[in-house]
Amino acid sequence: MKNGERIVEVDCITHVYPDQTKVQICGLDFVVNRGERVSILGSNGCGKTTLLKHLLGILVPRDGSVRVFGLDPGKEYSKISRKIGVVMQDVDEQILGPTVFDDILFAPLNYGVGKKEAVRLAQHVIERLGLEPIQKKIVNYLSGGEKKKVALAGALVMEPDLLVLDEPFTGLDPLSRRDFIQVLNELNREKGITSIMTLHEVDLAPEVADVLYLMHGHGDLSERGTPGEIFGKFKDLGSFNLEEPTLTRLFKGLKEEGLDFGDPLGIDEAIGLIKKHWNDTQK
Amino acid sequence: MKNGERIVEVDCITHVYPDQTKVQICGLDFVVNRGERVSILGSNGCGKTTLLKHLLGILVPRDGSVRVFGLDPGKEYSKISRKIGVVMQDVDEQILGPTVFDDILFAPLNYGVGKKEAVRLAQHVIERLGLEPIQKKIVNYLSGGEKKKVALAGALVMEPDLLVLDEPFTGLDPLSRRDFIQVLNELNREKGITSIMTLHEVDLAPEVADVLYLMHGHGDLSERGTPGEIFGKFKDLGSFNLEEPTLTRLFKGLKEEGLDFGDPLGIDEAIGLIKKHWNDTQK
Amino acid sequence: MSHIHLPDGVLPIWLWGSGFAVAILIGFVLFRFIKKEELTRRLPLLGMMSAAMVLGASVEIVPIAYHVNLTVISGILLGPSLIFMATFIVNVVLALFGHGGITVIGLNTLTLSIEGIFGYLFFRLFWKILRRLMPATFIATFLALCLSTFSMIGVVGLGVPHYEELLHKNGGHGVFEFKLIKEKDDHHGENKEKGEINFKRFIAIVLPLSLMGWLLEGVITTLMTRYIHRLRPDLLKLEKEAR
Amino acid sequence: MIQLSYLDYLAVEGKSFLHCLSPGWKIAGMLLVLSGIVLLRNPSGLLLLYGMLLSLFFLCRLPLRIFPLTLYPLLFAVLFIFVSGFQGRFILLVFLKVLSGSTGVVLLLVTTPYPLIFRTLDRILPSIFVTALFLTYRSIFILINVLEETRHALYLRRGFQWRHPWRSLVNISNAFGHLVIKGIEASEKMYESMVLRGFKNKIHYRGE
Ligand SMILES: Nc1ncnc2c1ncn2[C@@H]1O[C@H](COP(=O)(O)OP(=O)(O)OP(=O)(O)O)[C@@H](O)[C@H]1O
Ligand SMILES: Nc1ncnc2c1ncn2[C@@H]1O[C@H](COP(=O)(O)OP(=O)(O)OP(=O)(O)O)[C@@H](O)[C@H]1O
Ligand SMILES: [Mg+2]
Ligand SMILES: [Mg+2]
Repeated sequence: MKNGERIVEVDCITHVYPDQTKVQICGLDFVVNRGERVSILGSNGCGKTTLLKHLLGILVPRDGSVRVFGLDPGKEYSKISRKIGVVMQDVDEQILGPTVFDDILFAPLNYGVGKKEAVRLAQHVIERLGLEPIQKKIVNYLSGGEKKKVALAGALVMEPDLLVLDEPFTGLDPLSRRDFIQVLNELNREKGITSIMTLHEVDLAPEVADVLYLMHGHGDLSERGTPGEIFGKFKDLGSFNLEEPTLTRLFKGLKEEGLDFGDPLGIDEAIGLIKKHWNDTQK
Repeated sequence: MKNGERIVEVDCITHVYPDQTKVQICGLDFVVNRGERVSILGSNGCGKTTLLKHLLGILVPRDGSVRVFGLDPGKEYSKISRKIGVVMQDVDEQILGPTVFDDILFAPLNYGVGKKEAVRLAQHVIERLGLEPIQKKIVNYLSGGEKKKVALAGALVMEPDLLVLDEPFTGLDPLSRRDFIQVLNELNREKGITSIMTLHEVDLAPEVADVLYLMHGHGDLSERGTPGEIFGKFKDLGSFNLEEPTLTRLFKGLKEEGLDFGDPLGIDEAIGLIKKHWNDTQK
Repeated sequence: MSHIHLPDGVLPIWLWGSGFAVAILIGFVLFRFIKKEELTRRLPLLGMMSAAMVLGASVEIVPIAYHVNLTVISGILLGPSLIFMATFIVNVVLALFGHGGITVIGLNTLTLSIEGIFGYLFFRLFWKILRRLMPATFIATFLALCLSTFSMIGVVGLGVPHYEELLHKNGGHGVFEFKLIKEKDDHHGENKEKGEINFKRFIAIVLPLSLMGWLLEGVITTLMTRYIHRLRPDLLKLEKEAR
Repeated sequence: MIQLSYLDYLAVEGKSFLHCLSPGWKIAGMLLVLSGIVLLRNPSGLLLLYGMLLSLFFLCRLPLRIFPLTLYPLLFAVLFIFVSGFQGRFILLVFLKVLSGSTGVVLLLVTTPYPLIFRTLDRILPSIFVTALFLTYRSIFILINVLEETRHALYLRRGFQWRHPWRSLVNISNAFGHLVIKGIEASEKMYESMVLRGFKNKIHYRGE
């Protein structure tokens, strides 16, 4: 968005798990530009997490190439790790404690930021995410939603350029989810943070993503587009084990009944469209 | 639904966790009648899982009483366990494997069903849930969604009267979710299975529940009603960390703009309402 | 009862003192030889297995005061040098939970790590000889537990003069007199060397209990190894030899 | 099972004067108690020590529920009865020593949150040990969770019944294997996330 610099490039990688499960992330190239918010959608077990792990150098591809900030994360992840914040699918193991505050300090201290500066950074992110009430708590006694937030704080504390989130919204209640989205979008707007996330909640996709990738079974990346493009024109989303967002389904249904209001993605937009149409016909 | 027999009755229970977290499930009585599909909504950490664990006798209340099939599950769960199928929030630990088929056989064998009959039961449920392709797999290598399905199979194999599901849809992709819902609703229709579940996806609530309970922070059960009642009339859902389903928000927004179409809960209903209204005004 | 958490204040100072000294020495040597990257890479696994041992140790199977140690399985998974550190941590954590002595952390680490290290070595050895997982694991566990129990008994035995000193210090008068007399009644004819007799009785109590422990732990370890072998064979690092 | 979370709760939420004392002082006090245990040879001195610890216990209004915890090491001390040949004085000495030790440790534990204890140890022990201690402590909780959930699963699916001992044993050993595998997988994930958060070869917990 900002300047089109390519931050991530993945070119047809193959990964074989020890039990010989083969995941081949191919088809379209997976490209992320600076400042973009990218979401990956696809069925269970299609390879989303596998893709993200390759970006982070946790897995190394058998074939194909991965570039993140121009480097190969499999080999040189330590050079770029400072620019990347990560929240994995399973936050429990990501939180190292002992207290929330210590956990958030983990990254700054390990990157050799001075003690004072580290505390400042931690306090900043705690304030931003509203974690003050729990900052002294021992991490073992947090609820699921709180753990997610602490993990996000740990990812944001180094003020990364790129956020990698694996199903950040699962298990959160609707309002926490909305808060989470708001923080992410603010960061994107203010600091131009690039984000890559996977998710299953199609209804949220238009709110959190500029670009969507759809992934077929076993890694086939076969669609790329804005939420409007992906959901708007008819696609066989069923083959991705996806469905359209509620609003899209509603307005497609209306179109089939002969009432063409357009293809809104947000509720306000939808209300606007219906109202406009209504007033037009009334006149 | 069928005959109104009370299956579950919870009367103001208090639970204190070892670290002195107190959860008081009070306010309304929690009552479930045979054949009902009941869902519990509420914010993270409000006590939904705690309530379910009391129904299963995993936790025993300090005060108050719990009745399931007329017995106290804390004391006599073994007498009713055969009638209850359970899918917990964390399916990972629920699957005891080693292979999918072994896992599904687990309950029948432990209930002393003969080997042959056990295999028949397992095959039946595998067929019903479409698990044939993975039935020989080792459970550790399943993806999240597949694990959920295996856990459901393990819960259904004994053909229970009551299903207890804790956030069954988190982490499932949209189509698997729909399949899951369809299976549940078919079972409810055909066999009159009663179900109690917690969930965070308000959009799904109207499809899976006849009765909704809303739970406030720390266990306060303060609303009971059909999805239409809960979402239809204005309630301060924000105080439950909830929001209305997308459709409800859309139609409320339209109402505020002076376009009152009604309060639909499903997409087809919504299309029907808009169309009817439209035709009425056209005439 | 493969391993007893010796309590504070029973053993003589020189004994637990040298226990510390030897443990620190071994720890230091291992620390020099182990690769730092190796250590840090496996630190979480070390923590996890230590946690498993702590949990095992705190789940008491009441009637025989037995608790699983999981030391051998941890030894097999961690290798000989890391298991030493793991047992040290286990003992520190257990001591902090009021579970065992603080002064005897050194000695406890030594006896417990004998179990882990020899468990590992025996497992490799018997795997080479037998080529079959379950017997190899069982024999390795059994023998390793034997060794550690005997070394524990040895440690307690070394303290015998000290106990006698405690006994005889001013054991001739006061409330305890009649007990002593009663004791004499019980053991007339065999009061040649009191300490030795008592120590034999100690062994006579410990060994049968331990035997049950060895068998139980052997079975548990074997079943667990089988399960691990089935799901994550890579963890046992058998490929080199297996092929 | 030790009620770890309850102990943590007491340590964090307690308000007695021992809670307010700095952990360094408490550890020094603990060392004093230890040297008392090691050096004292007569029952009266040990009785005094134990009495002092007990009165501290009650002065701090610690709940009686945790008192049995201080008795736990007696299980092991019982064996020494056999060494002594049932001599009252010896048994009394050993029991008092053991009880003083465990009461001291429990006092320390329930009045000091564990991060503070470990951090104080950091000054004495090599930092790698202390890091391993922290990781162990965190792992205990992850494992306890897995253990609990697995236990619930066994219970809900009737995996354990006295009527079928053999099936039950097989189920339980499978569950144990499950536990170890889960633990190992969790430790792998922990390592991954440590690396992702800047860990190279040395852990910096608090700024050193
Ligand atoms: N450690 C592993 N060992 C073997 N196979 C694995 C492992 N992890 C994942 N797989 C397999 O690789 C495939 C892709 O898994 P992945 O976790 O990337 O899916 P996903 O798209 O993230 O799914 P979900 O939406 O359920 O999280 C699946 O078929 C899965 O069974
Ligand atoms: N084992 C435990 N020990 C201590 N506190 C606990 C434990 N389990 C739950 N709690 C606390 O009890 C409260 C209710 O937890 P519960 O798991 O019932 O919430 P929930 O409604 O299921 O939340 P979620 O939607 O996140 O699953 C929370 O405040 C939680 O922190
Ligand atoms: Mg995934
Ligand atoms: Mg829950």
